[in-house]
Amino acid sequence: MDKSEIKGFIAKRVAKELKDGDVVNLGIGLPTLVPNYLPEGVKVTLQSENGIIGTGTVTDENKDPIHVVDAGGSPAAVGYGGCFIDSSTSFGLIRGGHVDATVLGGLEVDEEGSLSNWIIPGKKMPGMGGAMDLLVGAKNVIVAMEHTAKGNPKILKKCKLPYTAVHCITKIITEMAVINVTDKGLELVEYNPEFTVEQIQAATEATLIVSPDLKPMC
Amino acid sequence: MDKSEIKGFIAKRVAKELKDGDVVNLGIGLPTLVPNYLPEGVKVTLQSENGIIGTGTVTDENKDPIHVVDAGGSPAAVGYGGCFIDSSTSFGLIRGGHVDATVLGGLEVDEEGSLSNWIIPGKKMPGMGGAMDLLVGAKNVIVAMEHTAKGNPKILKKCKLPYTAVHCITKIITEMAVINVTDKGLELVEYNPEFTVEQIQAATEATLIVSPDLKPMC
Amino acid sequence: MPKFVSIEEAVKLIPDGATVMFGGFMGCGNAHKFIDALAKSGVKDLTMIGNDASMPGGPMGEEYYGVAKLVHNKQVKKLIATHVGLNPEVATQSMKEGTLEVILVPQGSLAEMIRADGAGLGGVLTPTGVGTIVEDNPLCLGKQTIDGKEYLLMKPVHADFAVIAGAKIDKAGNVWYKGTTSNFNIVMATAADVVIAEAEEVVEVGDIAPEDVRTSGVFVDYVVEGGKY
Amino acid sequence: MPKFVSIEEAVKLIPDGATVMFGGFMGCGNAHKFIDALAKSGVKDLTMIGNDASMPGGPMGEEYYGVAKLVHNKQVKKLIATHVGLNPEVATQSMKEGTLEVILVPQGSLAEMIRADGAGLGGVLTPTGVGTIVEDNPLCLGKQTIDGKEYLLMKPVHADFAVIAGAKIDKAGNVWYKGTTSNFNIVMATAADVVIAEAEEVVEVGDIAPEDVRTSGVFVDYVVEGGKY
Repeated sequence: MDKSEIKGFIAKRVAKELKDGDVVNLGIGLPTLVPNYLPEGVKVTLQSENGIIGTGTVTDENKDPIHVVDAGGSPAAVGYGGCFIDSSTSFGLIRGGHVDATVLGGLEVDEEGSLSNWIIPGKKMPGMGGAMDLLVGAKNVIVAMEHTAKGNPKILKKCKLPYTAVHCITKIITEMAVINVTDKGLELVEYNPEFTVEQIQAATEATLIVSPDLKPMC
Repeated sequence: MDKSEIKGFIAKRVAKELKDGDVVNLGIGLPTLVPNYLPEGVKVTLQSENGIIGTGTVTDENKDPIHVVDAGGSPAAVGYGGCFIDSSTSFGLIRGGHVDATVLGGLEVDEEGSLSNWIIPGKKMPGMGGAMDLLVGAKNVIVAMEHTAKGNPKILKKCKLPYTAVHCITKIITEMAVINVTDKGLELVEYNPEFTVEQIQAATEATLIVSPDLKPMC
Repeated sequence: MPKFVSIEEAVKLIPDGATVMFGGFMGCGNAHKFIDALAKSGVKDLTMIGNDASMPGGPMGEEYYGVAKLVHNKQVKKLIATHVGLNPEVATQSMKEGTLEVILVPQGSLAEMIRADGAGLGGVLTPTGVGTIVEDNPLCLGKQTIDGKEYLLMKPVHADFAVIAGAKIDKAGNVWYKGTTSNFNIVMATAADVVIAEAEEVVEVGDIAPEDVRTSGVFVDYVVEGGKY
Repeated sequence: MPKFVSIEEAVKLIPDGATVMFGGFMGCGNAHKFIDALAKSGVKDLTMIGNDASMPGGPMGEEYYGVAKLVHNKQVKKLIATHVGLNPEVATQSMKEGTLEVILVPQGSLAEMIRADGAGLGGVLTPTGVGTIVEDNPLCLGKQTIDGKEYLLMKPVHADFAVIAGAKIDKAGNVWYKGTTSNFNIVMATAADVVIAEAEEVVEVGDIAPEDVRTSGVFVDYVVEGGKY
């Protein structure tokens, strides 16, 4: 699988986690591809934490970059049945458990279901924005990322970078595997048939518990 | 002064405490008379804690008792420049110090600036409604009441009934006197010339400190 | 997206013993038609959460107005409210008959405690009630000093059901409130497992501007059309 | 009732060293014309509170967009924000030059901390940031366990000035926000000694329905008319 295919492959698998009617917040990058792969009959309400419940498609007609932007500051639009809210209402929605799923990338995730993706001390400190609230508040936290970075594992025994949130991840989806975060540790529930379980474990610092119901990713 | 005059006399004196532009919350009963006596040029914004900033006059045209009521559940109206707000916003306004003055009655007030007016244990427990928030949040708390009840002092050394709020009163205005609540105790700053200072003290259980600038009420 | 159902279907959702929040202030903003049906349903042992128990003598000459009907029918075993003085049946059932438990909470605190639950906060730190018997309230978790000032820590308040009412609800469940009817409805819509919203009028999407929606349809599970009161 | 003044008059209100909240999110909802004038005024040593520092490269090709101008001009000595990654000057001034102090706070926490100040609450008990370096933030007062769950106690945030922006402001100072511009503007309007509101359009009272007002005029001290962006 080449780089360009990987993102689509991961996004397609993430899309299967979403249920009709879910309220979903998508992080920047790969997660924004997920709606392209939603199964027939599944409609989700996308939330943008800066103030949209139910985003829509930006067109030449509705584009208004002075008044309507997304969480990345880019032009956005409200969709059918959506509305605009202020920041305190938006994060009430998020922290209060009204967002069914958030999908975001990670620099590091670990066996305890913790995630680090917001700061590289001394190098980059862009800020956490709304990520910490989303990780703590969303019912399902799905980390969608490449399994390794330059060949180095990103799924660790313990994150080395400062945490974005601890004990928050529900599921990790990569181009190699689908991994559930459980009380006992990381459970490998699906594998990409291009790889063996041994190869997946070799690309993972954390110890994977192979599910008795292990299935191929599809 | 007979009963019917007393209320107007007190309300008239209370009106002088309000400044142009003040946001004011009025309790039920006597305090609702205050706007009738506002000096020329003084306009205040009346707030109703159930959800109106800037109440107006109810007329046959605007009356809508199903949708617009005041804090007593009676038909109300929004005035020029006013708006409707929900309860959490309303009490944010109140607790946050955005109400300049609240005027309300009291069963008992005391030397420490505390007030009891919401419950008579075993007899009446109507509930505090918004009174506790108003007493704690308003910048000025003006208690407007008759000086005594059936000849018994209502201005005590210490309240006997359960407190509505403690150390909250700014000023007490009765038909006999205007009393400031200070760190040192209750300071008599104005007296109704129909009474002597001795008579006022006799009708008051708390010790009054006579202000060096004592003036007649007018 | 909420389901649009009949009032009869919606009433069946609420079992005996349920904890139910009712938006409204002295009946204003109550879900009147739903409450009528609930009063007829015979559902009992409710824990009712709301600003008040409304009152007998409604604005159109009703014998009992809004949630006052549920108290009158003795369907309520516990009431969490801020003011019950206008409904004398509450005093009768709680103080004389001893059949109704009443917990009184300051109005601003109750609104904020419901909001806190809906917004995922651990509690409310409010100066309201310090030094009063509110400190002994079962919903008060104690006193804290922050920056030299005392605050009470009040618990978040959650319910099985929230029953709210809006003048207009669009087909995506977005609610617009008229006049002073928004009161507790807005916070309650965020703080219950199941939210039932009564519309005076169901409107098309777009009829309420996206900026003027006060309760998003994502909070609403069921919409019933009550019609004009 | 607020005073209606010129942008020049309003800018003069803000002294060197003031703490100023700016509503907006990546420039969207910034008070653009007021900020332009503030950038030209030379006011310095500001503590700026807001979601972000906006960014260079505005939607109309602006070199610096909204509050990014104030950072670019080095008028800001301290910044309390949630995300500064889109404005590289922040990293330059804070990490390389050491002339800008930056305090980062989670976005939901910052919104709630500002709201708490405006609503008279003692702090915010949020699960956000537990187990992270937010626990060491100067605005975090410690960790508390409530009902078996951990929360951080975050301080209320207040400012000398709040600079907000609305699409429509009526002659009583009531504000209506378009699109996603309400963001931090609504909470900030409640949490400063002096609130300055920029209108794209000043309208008559009644043009905004009383139900659709998002910031009441009683919170607003000064209105300036900025015109369409």
